Amino acid sequence: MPSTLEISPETIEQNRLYADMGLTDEEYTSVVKILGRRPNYTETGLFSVMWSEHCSYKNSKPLLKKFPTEGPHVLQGPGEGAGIIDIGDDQAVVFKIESHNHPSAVEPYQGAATGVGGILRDVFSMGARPVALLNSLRFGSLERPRVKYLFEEVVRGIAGYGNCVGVPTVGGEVQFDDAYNGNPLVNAMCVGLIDHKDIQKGIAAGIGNTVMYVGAKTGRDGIHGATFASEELSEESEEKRPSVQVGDPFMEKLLIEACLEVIHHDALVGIQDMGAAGLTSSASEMASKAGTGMTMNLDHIPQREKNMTAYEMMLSESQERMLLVVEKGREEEIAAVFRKYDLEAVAVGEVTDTKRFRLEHHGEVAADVPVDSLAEDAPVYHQPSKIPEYYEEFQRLEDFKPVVTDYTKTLLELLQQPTIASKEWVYDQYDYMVQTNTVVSPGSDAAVLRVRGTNKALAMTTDCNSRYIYLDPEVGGQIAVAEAARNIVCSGGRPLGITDGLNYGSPENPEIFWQMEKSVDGMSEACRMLGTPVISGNVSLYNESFGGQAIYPTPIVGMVGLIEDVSHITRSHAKAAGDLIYVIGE
Amino acid sequence: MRKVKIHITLKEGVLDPQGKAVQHSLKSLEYNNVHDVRVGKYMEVLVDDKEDLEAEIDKMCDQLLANPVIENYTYTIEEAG
Amino acid sequence: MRKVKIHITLKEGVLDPQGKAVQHSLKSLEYNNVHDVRVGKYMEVLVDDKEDLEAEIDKMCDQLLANPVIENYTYTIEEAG
Amino acid sequence: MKCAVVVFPGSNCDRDMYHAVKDELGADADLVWYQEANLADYDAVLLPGGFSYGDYLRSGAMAATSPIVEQIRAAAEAGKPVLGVCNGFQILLESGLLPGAMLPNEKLKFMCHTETLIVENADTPFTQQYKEKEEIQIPIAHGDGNYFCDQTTLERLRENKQVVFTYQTNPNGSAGDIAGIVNERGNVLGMMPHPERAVDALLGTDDGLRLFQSILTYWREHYAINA
Ligand SMILES: Nc1ncnc2c1ncn2[C@@H]1O[C@H](COP(=O)(O)OP(=O)(O)O)[C@@H](O)[C@H]1O
Repeated sequence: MPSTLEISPETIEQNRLYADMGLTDEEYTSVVKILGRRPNYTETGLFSVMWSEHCSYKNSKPLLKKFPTEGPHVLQGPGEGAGIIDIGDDQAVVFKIESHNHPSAVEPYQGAATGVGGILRDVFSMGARPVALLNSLRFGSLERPRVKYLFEEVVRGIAGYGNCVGVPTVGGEVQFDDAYNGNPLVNAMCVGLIDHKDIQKGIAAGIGNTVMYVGAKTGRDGIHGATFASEELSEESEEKRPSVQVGDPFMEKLLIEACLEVIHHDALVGIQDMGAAGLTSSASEMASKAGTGMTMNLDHIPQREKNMTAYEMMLSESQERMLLVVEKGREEEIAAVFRKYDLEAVAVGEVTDTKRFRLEHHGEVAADVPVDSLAEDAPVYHQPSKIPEYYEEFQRLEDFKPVVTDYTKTLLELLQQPTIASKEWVYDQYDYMVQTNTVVSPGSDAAVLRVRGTNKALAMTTDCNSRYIYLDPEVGGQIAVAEAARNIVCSGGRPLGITDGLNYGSPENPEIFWQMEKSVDGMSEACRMLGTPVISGNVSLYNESFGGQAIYPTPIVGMVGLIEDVSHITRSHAKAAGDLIYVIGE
Repeated sequence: MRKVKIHITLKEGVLDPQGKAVQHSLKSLEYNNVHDVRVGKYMEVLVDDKEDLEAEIDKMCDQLLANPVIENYTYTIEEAG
Repeated sequence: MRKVKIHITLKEGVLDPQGKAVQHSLKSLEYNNVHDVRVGKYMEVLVDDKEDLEAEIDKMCDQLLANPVIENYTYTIEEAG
Repeated sequence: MKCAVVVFPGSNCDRDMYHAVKDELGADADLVWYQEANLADYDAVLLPGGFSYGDYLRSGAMAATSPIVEQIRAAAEAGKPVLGVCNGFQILLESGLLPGAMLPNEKLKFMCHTETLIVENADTPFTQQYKEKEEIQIPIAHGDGNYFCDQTTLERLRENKQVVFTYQTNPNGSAGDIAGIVNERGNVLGMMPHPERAVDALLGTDDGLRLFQSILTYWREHYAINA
C-alpha cells in the first residue's frame, strides 16, 4: 500500500506545521509535554481539531459558565448532543441550535443543508425523534448580487434537507444588515420529543465492547485546507483539494429511522453522531466520558476515496455518520437492524481500559495519545476585554426621537424593509406541516406543535435583534431572551428553557470579547429572572468580513415553551373586525 | 446560430448522493456489473455566434451555469441545426 | 471496463421549466444573444464489458434512467480510462 | 376495512397517513415496509408522500422499480382502492399505473401552503362524500408537482372524467390545472395535495377527512358483505 510520505515529527516542529493546523506554539509545547515526545502528523491533527474553538470552547468556556443551566425540570443540561427538559407524562423535549456560518459562506446550499443535517443528528443521537426545525439567518444587503445568491441558496439548502428528511421547518428569523455582507450567519435549531426511558448517552462503556461505524462512507470532505498547503505530493494535489461537504438527506432519513429503532435494542451501549472533527471527536469524547480508552483499526473505516491517510480519515467531516458502542458478541444483532434500511454497521474498534486513544492503520500505530488530553485538557483562555470606543460614543449621544409627519408613508416604508417584510417567500419553501402536528405555522409569534396523544403542545421560537446587542450588549442580551419569552407566552406557552447560538467576531479582539462577555451577562440575567435555563448551545467565533470587519454580536436565542392545553393556543393575527386592541406594558 | 453543449459534473472527491442512489437501484434491478454512477447536468444553449464566443460561454458557466466550488464543466460548440 | 456516457433530454414539446429559468437568468445577466436553453441530465456509468452491452444499457435507460413519457436518451460507450 | 400504508425508504408522510386513517377515520391500518408487505391481506393500499430514495434521479422513479409495485398493480386490478399522495402519486405515474409524468414546479421552488381544490368528479370511490364543483382546502407541499401529459391524454382524461381534483389557482404549472387523477376504472387515485394533512380542524382544515370516509363507504358498499 503506497502510504503517503508522512511528514516527520521533527519537520512538524521545525517548520511549525502545527500552526497551519491551528495550534499555537504554547499549545504545541503542551502537547509535547503530555505525550512526552513530539506528536506525529496524525496526532498533531487530532490535537488541532480537538483543541479548536469549535470542539473545546477554549475562548468561550469562562463565559458559558455564567449561564444558569439547572432547574427542576432539566433532565440534561449542556454537555451531551442536546439538552433535555421534562414536559410531564414521562415525556421530554430535546433541543439545540448550531451554526454553519463558514461552510455556508463558501457553498451556501450545501453549507446550510449540512447544518440542518448536523443538528438533526445531535437530537436523534439522544434517542429523540426530531419533530421540528427552526433557523436564524443573517445576511448583508440584498442589493449585492452575491448576498442575494447566498440568501436564496441558503433557504433552498435548508428546504432541500429538511423537507426530504420529513422534519417540518416551523419557524425562524431573517435579518439583513451590511454588517453581514462578507459573513452570513446560518444557525439551525432542532427540537425533538422523547420518552424518558429512551434517553441515550454518548458513552463508550464496558471494556471489550465493540465500536461500530454506521452511515455514509468517509471521504476527504471538509478537511482543514491549511494542511494541504503543506502536502508535498504535488501530483495528486489538485485531486486532493479539500472538498466541500455535501449532504445526503436520504441517507439521513434512513439513519434517523434506523437509530430510533436501534435505541430499543439492549445490546446498544452508547451512540453519538460524528459532527465537527468527525471520528476524532465522537470517538475520543465517548471514551473520555466513560473513563475508558479506545482502539480503532482505521483499515475498517468505510472509505469513499482511495488511499486515504489516517489523518484524513480522522479529520474528515463527511456527513451522515454515527458511532455506536455495542455489547461484545452482539454486533450482528445491531447490524441487522441497520441492514433493513440498507445501512451497513461495521465494527471498527474496541473499548479498552487504558484511557488511551489508539489508532491502527496498515498494521502500524497511527496515533496513541491519552484520551482525556484530547477531550478535556484543551487550554482555556481568559481573553482581555475592553469597552469599545463606539459604545462610549453612543452613550454620550442624546436620545434620538424620530419625527413622523406622514404615518402611512412611514409605515409603508418600514414594511418594505427586507428585515421587516413578510418572510413568506422563505417559509413557503419549507414543508412546515409534515408530521401533521403544526398547529401554528410560520407567520405568527412562535410556532406551535401539538404533542400527539396528549392535550399538550410545544411553542418554539428563535430571536435576536443583533443591532440592539451591538448598541448595548448587556441590555440587548436581556432583550433577546425577553423577546423569545414574549413570543412563547403570546402563543399560550410557559417558557421552559433556551438554547443559545453565540455568533461573534474574533475573541482575541478585546472589544469583541467585551461584547461577548456583556451579552452573555445580559442573557444569563434574563434567563435567571424568567426561569429558563440554558440547556444547550453553540459558539461560532471569528465571523468577520474579508476586511476584518466583525459582524454584529449575534447571540441567538432558541426557546421552547410548554402549552398545557391545546385550547390555550393563541395566534398573532387579527381574528375579527370590531375586536378591541390593547397595549400592555410600557 | 450556434448550439453549445455543456456538461457539468461534480468534481472528483465530491460526494454524489444521486449517483450512489442510482447505482444502488441498478444493483437491486440486478445489473451486477455496474461499478459506479455519477450524475451531472447537460445543457444545450442556443446562441448567436460572435467573436470570442468561447470566452462568453466560459463566463456564463463560471457565473451561473456551474457551481465552481463543487462542479467542473466542459462544452463543445456546434453549428445549430 | 467501459464508461457509458448517457445524455437524457426532455422530449420536444415538453416544457422545460429549468431551461426557461436558466435562460431568464442569463438574460438578466445581459447575455442577450441566448435564444434557448434546455436542461437535461448527464450520467457516467462504469460497467464491466459484456456481450450485448448496448442492449443492457437500453434496458437500464428504459427501466429506470429515463422516463419515456417525457425524456429521450442517447449514449456512447467508451473504454474506461 | 384494513389499509396498508406502504413505507418506502425515504417516505416521510407515512405516519401522517397512518394516523389519519387509524385515529381520525377509525379504520384499521398498518405501516408496511416495502420489502415485507403482503398487500393481498389488505382492502386498500395507500402510498404516502415523502422523498422515496431522496427523490434522486426523478421523484418516485426508483420506488417504481421495486418489486412491491407488482403487488400494487395486482391490488389495482382486483379493484381495491389505491391512493397515492404526493410522492405516492409520482410513484403511480412512474410505474405507469396512471398516465403522465411530473416535472419540477414551474417556478422551480418547493412550495408548502394550503390550496383551494375543486372537486371535478364526485363519483369515484374517493370523492362520493363531496359535491361536484365543491371547493375544498387541502395543503400542498412539493417541488415536482407540475403534472404533464400530452394533449391527447389530457383530452381523454377529461372525457373519461378521470380528472378528479383541479386547483382553483394553478400553483405549479400543471396541465389543465390538474391536482389529482384516477385511472380509467376509477379505483386508483393520484393527487399532489395532502388529504392526510387535512383531517383535524386544529391544524387548519379537515376537508380531507371526507376523502378517507368516501373510501370507507365505498368499501362497505362493495366489499364489506363478502369480507
Ligand atoms: N428563516 C425562517 N424560517 C422559517 N420561518 C421564518 C424564517 N424567518 C421568518 N420566519 C417566520 O416568519 C414570521 C415572521 O418572522 P419575523 O419577521 O422574524 O417576525 P418576528 O419579529 O415576529 O419574529 C415568524 O413566524 C417566523 O417564524
